[in-house]
Amino acid sequence: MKKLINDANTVVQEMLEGMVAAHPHRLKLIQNTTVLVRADAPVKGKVGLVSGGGSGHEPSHAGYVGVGMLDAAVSGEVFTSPTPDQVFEAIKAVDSGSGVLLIIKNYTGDVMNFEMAAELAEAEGINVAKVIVNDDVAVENSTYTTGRRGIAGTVLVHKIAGAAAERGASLEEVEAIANKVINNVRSMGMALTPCTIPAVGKPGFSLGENEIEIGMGIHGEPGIEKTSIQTANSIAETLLTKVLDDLNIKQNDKVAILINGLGATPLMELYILNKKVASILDEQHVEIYDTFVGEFMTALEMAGCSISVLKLDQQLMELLDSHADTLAFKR
Amino acid sequence: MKKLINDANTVVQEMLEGMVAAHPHRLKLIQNTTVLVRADAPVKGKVGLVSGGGSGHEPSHAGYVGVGMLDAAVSGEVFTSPTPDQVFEAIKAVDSGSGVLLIIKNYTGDVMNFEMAAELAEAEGINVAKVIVNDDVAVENSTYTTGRRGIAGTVLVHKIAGAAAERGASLEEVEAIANKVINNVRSMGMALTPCTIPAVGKPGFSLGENEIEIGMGIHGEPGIEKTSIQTANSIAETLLTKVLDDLNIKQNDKVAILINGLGATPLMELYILNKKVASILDEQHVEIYDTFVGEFMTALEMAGCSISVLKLDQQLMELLDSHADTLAFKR
Amino acid sequence: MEFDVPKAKHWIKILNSKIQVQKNYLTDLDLAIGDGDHGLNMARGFQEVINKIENKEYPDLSTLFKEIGMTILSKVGGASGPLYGTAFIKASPIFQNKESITISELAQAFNASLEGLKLRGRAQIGDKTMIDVWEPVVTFMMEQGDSLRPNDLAQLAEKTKEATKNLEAKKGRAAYLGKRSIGHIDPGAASSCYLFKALANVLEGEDCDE
Amino acid sequence: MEFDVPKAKHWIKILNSKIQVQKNYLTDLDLAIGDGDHGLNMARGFQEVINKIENKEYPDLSTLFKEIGMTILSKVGGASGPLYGTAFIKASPIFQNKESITISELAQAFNASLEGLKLRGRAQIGDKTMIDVWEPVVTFMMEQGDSLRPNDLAQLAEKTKEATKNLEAKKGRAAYLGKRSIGHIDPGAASSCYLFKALANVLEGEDCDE
Ligand SMILES: Nc1ncnc2c1ncn2[C@@H]1O[C@H](COP(=O)(O)OP(=O)(O)O)[C@@H](O)[C@H]1O
Ligand SMILES: Nc1ncnc2c1ncn2[C@@H]1O[C@H](COP(=O)(O)OP(=O)(O)O)[C@@H](O)[C@H]1O
Ligand SMILES: [Mg+2]
Ligand SMILES: [Mg+2]
Ligand SMILES: [Mg+2]
Ligand SMILES: [Mg+2]
Repeated sequence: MKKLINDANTVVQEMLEGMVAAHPHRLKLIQNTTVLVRADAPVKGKVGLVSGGGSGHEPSHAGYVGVGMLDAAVSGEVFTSPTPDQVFEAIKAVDSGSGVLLIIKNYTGDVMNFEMAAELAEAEGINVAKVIVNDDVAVENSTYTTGRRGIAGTVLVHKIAGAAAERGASLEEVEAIANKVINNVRSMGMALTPCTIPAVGKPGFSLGENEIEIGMGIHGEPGIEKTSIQTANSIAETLLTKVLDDLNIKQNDKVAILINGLGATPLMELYILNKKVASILDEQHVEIYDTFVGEFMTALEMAGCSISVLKLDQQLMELLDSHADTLAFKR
Repeated sequence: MKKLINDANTVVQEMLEGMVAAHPHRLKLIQNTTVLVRADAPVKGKVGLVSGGGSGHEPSHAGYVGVGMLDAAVSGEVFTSPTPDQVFEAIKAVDSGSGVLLIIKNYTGDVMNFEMAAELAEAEGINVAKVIVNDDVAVENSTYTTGRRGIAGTVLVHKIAGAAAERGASLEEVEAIANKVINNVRSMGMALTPCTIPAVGKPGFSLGENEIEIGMGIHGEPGIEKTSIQTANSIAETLLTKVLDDLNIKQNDKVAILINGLGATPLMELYILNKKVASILDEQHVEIYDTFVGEFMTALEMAGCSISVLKLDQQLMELLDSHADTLAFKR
Repeated sequence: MEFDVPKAKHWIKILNSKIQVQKNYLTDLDLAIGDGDHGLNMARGFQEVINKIENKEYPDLSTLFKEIGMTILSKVGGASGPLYGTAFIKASPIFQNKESITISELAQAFNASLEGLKLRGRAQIGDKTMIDVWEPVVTFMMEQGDSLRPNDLAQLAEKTKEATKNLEAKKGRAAYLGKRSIGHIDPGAASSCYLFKALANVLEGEDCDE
Repeated sequence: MEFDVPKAKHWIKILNSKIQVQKNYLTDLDLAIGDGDHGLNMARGFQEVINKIENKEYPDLSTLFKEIGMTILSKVGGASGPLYGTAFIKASPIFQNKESITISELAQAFNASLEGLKLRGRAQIGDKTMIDVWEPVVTFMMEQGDSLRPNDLAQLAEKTKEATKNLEAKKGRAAYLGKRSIGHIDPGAASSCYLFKALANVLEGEDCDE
């Protein structure tokens, strides 16, 4: 394992301090926590948005803290959900009396830790709502199991719910709009190479010289199948087809596309993928309203990608377009 | 070699088409070329800024095309300077009569190809000026040799010269301000892993399990020395010290910092690096005016980083702060 | 057989040693069907518990269990943090003001833990989680009451942990693997097995390791 | 010995075959002290040249050389593109309106190429670039004039190419390596060697390869 780190046990804290050192006008680190909040938090009269999860997915989620998106991001250890006390600190720091929405990716750990934090906050009289993002169609949805994972589509929830909050929507309204995004966004990923948790020191799984994993999650959890390496076009088709089917996309639907790199994939490759994605949608007479290409939710230095599709209506388009000023997403 | 591509020989063209498909309101691809220009080019009354070079450094340079930065980016084959005819097409597409500045990274190929393009343009009566960025202090500067390479500091030239052009400065003024940035910016990089040109199919060099290369260029050209892996702090110190010495930075100087990932390095690691960079500057009583952390000029999927320092005065600060709206750099 | 503050502290000490020694093993189990951090999470959390409780006096078991639970809750994270945290916190009211308790009472406390775990994690027996160790072990403790033989407890913990190997995961991160999760021991079941075996050791009055 | 359009086309054909076959070798040379694209650049460019000129008639050598030069210029890129492009373009005026020329005239044309190369690349002999092949070879051609023995030309190209191995690069990408560039043949010197050896073959009237 070769990494630009000092000590595998302090990577998260050092990263957070490095972020605040770089962006003191944007971000505040709440002392003795792993919580980064907007420099102007709590914002008077605005619903506070809190998200977070394990570290290692940067720029998720601290990169989305700022005007028009999140008020706070809570970072756990690498790939480990943050603890309830940390989430609670974030809730307290961003609540201005208008309540706080927790945007949770659907992992058992995240759900439990954020839920416990919500209980702590409610016990102190803070109004808290929760939404759970589960956009990853690589995993079967079922009420009997953990259900689908939350991956890169989460960023679009941050964007759109954040825009609603910034415009002064109530907690119930922001929660509803977040759920609307969740109901209309689907994603699927794949990996070419594994990644290594610093404190573990060895890759989380292995892939052969010519092997890829379709349906890979953002912590290296396997997905649908291992196959041999395919062309970008065929990969785009596999991922996109699954996503469009699940969303039940039809002619003349309007969509936003998010092509996400998992860490080590050059932007060049993401754009090659997007060429195919755009041409498939074009053939199917689906209207691409906007496309975002880059690293939005990574898995350390994993090579691979995910494709997210968000089905839009007028309201979602307006909120997607409205002003946002964060490190990793600006409009 | 595992890559998300279709054909190693068409990666550049497919990438460019994927970019235009993603961002049709921002970018136009000039037919039968590898030239991307601002959707509103040529901008009346504004000096046109053209940069470019080999592909594989994305988001450089197409990611900087837009308001307040470049008017056109010319992409060569991977790690290969674009040809004079392509650069000439870019010059013609962005010239609004106010002349065109070429921002060239100091590589023999780039210099010759851009020079020949300038000769072609001048023969057609277009006013062309050239600046050559050579910020990489890993390489000895000497008039008898090729001299220092141009690396990530180039992005700050785009930003500041672009701001001057956007404000209506003349070609001579924009050239002067670009040269002022060049005289005040220095960078140095290092690599943990090599990268693979798609059409070559094997890594450009090799590094042992515990080996790193200090002074690595953005095409895998070696630098100062191979050493064994060090802590992020020690690497930050090595790179920053060399850069600060060369720039002759003193107490109370104001600087902008750019921490650049070479492709596969997680943002987490770049921020860990930045923590140390900020603390060294703090100790030396150097004032950090602003810090940019991310992937600005990559080397395909190389793991590694570079650190750039720009010494600022009032004029440079103002131009650095002024509005820019491009894919990879927004202010 | 009685259970008291010194024994509880001793139990946690044995458990922590085991976790530190088996950190990589737990992580390897989690690498196979999860994200590879279970060993790290448990090692980080229980070391912190030891640092906290080692040189501190506790008036009763309730205070001790609450402190253990809160420490786990704030140091472990992931899925196992809220679960183990909940387990200790939910057990604590039963010990209110008690310096020492009977094994029957201890069984009742663990039963409260188990209910807390199931409420928090919404997992059933057979879902390939730590519940697959907790539920049979706690049921057995409740049945046996004061006549519990620690060695039987240890053996049951071992057996139920091993039995998770053949299950298909329905809850937790391993659920994403579906059938591919079969053939691997659940990491949380393994750490829970350590927890009950360490308890058996203490109840036996010995601290020899397996 | 005369040099004419068919011979020139034949020369480029032999040269291109050589480049295609040695593409990986040239790339390996460039991987060692450059960025690893020289083989790709040359193969891409000269294939395009062949595609262009193969089935096209040329009134004179000047038109042919200009077309070759322009094609290289627009297809190769990197450092070698403008250099080889310049070489062919600068040679063309000497052939103006000539279907066939003497070897002395050919030498003069190459001398114009050499001057163009040095002006464009600002490299000197000894800088470990293609100039280290071009300058001695062209000087030799100028000296020998019409009595040039093609085999001597080929040998000199080979020798001067090999000699770049011991040089420290001062120009081009290899210059960044400083002393570490010593011990490696310059890729551009190698491709230039192919160029002159292919010429020697054609002048000999044979197209046997080394
Ligand atoms: N819903 C649940 N109910 C009970 N136990 C669970 C549940 N989900 C996960 N677990 C337990 O947690 C263990 C994983 O813990 P850990 O690796 O620390 O957290 P994470 O899965 O968040 O990385 C699993 O092996 C399983 O025993
Ligand atoms: N200034 C120069 N003058 C003459 N030849 C040069 C010069 N710079 C580089 N070269 C030649 O170009 C060759 C490299 O070509 P190539 O690899 O195609 O371009 P690049 O270096 O841009 O990748 C070198 O081996 C050298 O022979
Ligand atoms: Mg985890
Ligand atoms: Mg090159
Ligand atoms: Mg885990
Ligand atoms: Mg080269």
